[in-house]
Amino acid sequence: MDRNAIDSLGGALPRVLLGDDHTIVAEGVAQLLRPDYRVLPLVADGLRLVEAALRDAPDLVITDISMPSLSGIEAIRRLRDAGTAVPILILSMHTEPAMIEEAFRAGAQGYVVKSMAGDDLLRAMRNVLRGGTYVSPSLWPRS
Amino acid sequence: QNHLAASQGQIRYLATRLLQEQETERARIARDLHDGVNQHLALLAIQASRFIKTHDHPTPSGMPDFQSLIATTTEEVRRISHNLHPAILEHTGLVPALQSLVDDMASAWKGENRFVCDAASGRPDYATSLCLYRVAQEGLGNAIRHARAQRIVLDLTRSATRYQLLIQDDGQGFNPDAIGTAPGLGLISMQERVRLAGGSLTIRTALGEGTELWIEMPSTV
Amino acid sequence: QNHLAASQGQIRYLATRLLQEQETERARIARDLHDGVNQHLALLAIQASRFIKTHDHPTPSGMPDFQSLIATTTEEVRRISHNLHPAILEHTGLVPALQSLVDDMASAWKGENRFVCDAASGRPDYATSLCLYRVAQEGLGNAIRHARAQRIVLDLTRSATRYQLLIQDDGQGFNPDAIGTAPGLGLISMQERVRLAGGSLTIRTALGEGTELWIEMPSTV
Ligand SMILES: Nc1ncnc2c1ncn2[C@@H]1O[C@H](COP(=O)(O)OP(=O)(O)OP(=O)(O)O)[C@@H](O)[C@H]1O
Ligand SMILES: Nc1ncnc2c1ncn2[C@@H]1O[C@H](COP(=O)(O)OP(=O)(O)OP(=O)(O)O)[C@@H](O)[C@H]1O
Ligand SMILES: [K+]
Ligand SMILES: [Mg+2]
Ligand SMILES: [Mg+2]
Ligand SMILES: [Mg+2]
Repeated sequence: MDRNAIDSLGGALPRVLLGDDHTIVAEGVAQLLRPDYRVLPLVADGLRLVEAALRDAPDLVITDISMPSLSGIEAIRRLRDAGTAVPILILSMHTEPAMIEEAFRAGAQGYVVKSMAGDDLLRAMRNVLRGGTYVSPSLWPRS
Repeated sequence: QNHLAASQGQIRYLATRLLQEQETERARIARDLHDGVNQHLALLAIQASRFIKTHDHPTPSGMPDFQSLIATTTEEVRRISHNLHPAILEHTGLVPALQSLVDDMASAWKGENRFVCDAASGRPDYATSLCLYRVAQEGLGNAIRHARAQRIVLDLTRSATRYQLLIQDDGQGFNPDAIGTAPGLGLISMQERVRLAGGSLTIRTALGEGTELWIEMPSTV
Repeated sequence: QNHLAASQGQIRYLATRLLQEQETERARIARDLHDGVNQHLALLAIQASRFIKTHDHPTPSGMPDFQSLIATTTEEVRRISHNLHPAILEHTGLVPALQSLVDDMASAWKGENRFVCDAASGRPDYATSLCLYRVAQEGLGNAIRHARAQRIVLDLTRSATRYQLLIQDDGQGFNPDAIGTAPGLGLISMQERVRLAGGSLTIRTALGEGTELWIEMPSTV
């Protein structure tokens, strides 16, 4: 498909900002999303993520936790302090309940495990874009 | 010609350096696993689901297995890396990390447990946090394995100048004079670790009287 | 109430236990990676190639990437696990393991090197092998990093009752009295390691005179 054609449809596609210091992973995620979303230029650290989110006003932010300069969780805090209401999804390798709680406390709307980054991520994105919240089912407390 | 014979000072130096090096090595391996191996696995998972998505047939045969195998492998790597180095400490700070230690313990232990920390306990620097986390790990482990306790308490408080961690059980206690004569490594390395981080460790125990470990660390902020 | 204050004996005990524990921990992680993670990855690779074979199209889009990613990941895991614990020692014994150390060194170093071992040097037990391997690792590393040598020699011989390892360089040497005052950990932990395994370490060096390390280990078989 013609790249420019996709971009010119941009107004119709939700604009997504992706932050991850592992660029090949981020690139893989971007490819997964591209048919349905307009993926903004990738950022690889927390400070850039904050800058880009404030500057480009995306419809959705997806961020890794472990990143240089500023963790994803810290970046969320700064965005919320700056008054940004954009929905934010964590896409991380970490699965500890305390980490998930911390992410939501900081102001995230969703939490997806990186190793489930396929359908799970797409479902999470639809949910939070509609104003909902999402946590990967494999992270639900067993009780 | 020199037969090396280390002085006591050198041996102490060796011990403290080994403790530091152990943590450095653990953190390095955990990082290699997290940033290397598990990111490759994540990419594999993403490609697998992209392949399924773009493919004519909704689920080509062989693919479902594939994804759960990737998840299992990732889980295995994560377990190894987390045991080596609790990344949770860096991202959430000491209090949630201790809470998750206590939660893990609760699932492996039948007795009652309690984790208390005053709301203002704040967020000690990373070295202090790691030290208190390792001490809590060993102290809780000892209480579970040796004390035959009914109840274990972990209590973190903060004053103007220091953090104080109490690990307390109501179990059988032990003779403190025996520390360092037993084959165990836990208590003496706990003590060196605390000393190295500029704190102090006090132990209060006697046969039949339960055990209390008091750890005080300077609060740098 | 007891302020723990470790005696010198306890500190020495801590140091030697930490050295042992370091190896135990490394071996455990390496085993978890090798037997757990890499076996899963092998299974993934098998499934991937089976899937490609049984599929209509010879290489469905996205799949070739897939297989090379699995290979990269496996290689990464193997590298981590090998650095932790030289499996080659267990499988081939000390002599080929030392040979491969020297080969690794040769590729990172410009000078001349020589590895000699008498044909009858046999196969020491695992603990002895690991000790000699670690000592050789540190000794060669020091010679490369500190000696400014032209030539480094590693020589393993065996008599009826013992193994003897010589690590020799023709570099600038150093003042042996300074050992343990420098921030380095290599020589003192080498020495404790050898002592722990029942052997002895002798160092012969002086400024401008090169360095020789002699390690003698009892031969148990
Ligand atoms: N909370 C406790 N209640 C009762 N006994 C204890 C307690 N903590 C320690 N001990 C006693 O002190 C000994 C030394 O403890 P230490 O942690 O040093 O070694 P260990 O737990 O036996 O071995 P390691 O920690 O090296 O796995 C224990 O073996 C046990 O007898
Ligand atoms: N073969 C050598 N030639 C010249 N100097 C040496 C040699 N081996 C050791 N030294 C000197 O002895 C010091 C102590 O060595 P040691 O291995 O204990 O520590 P290090 O190599 O400096 O640090 P580490 O081993 O902890 O990475 C070195 O810093 C170096 O000055
Ligand atoms: K992460
Ligand atoms: Mg990252
Ligand atoms: Mg113990
Ligand atoms: Mg050295």
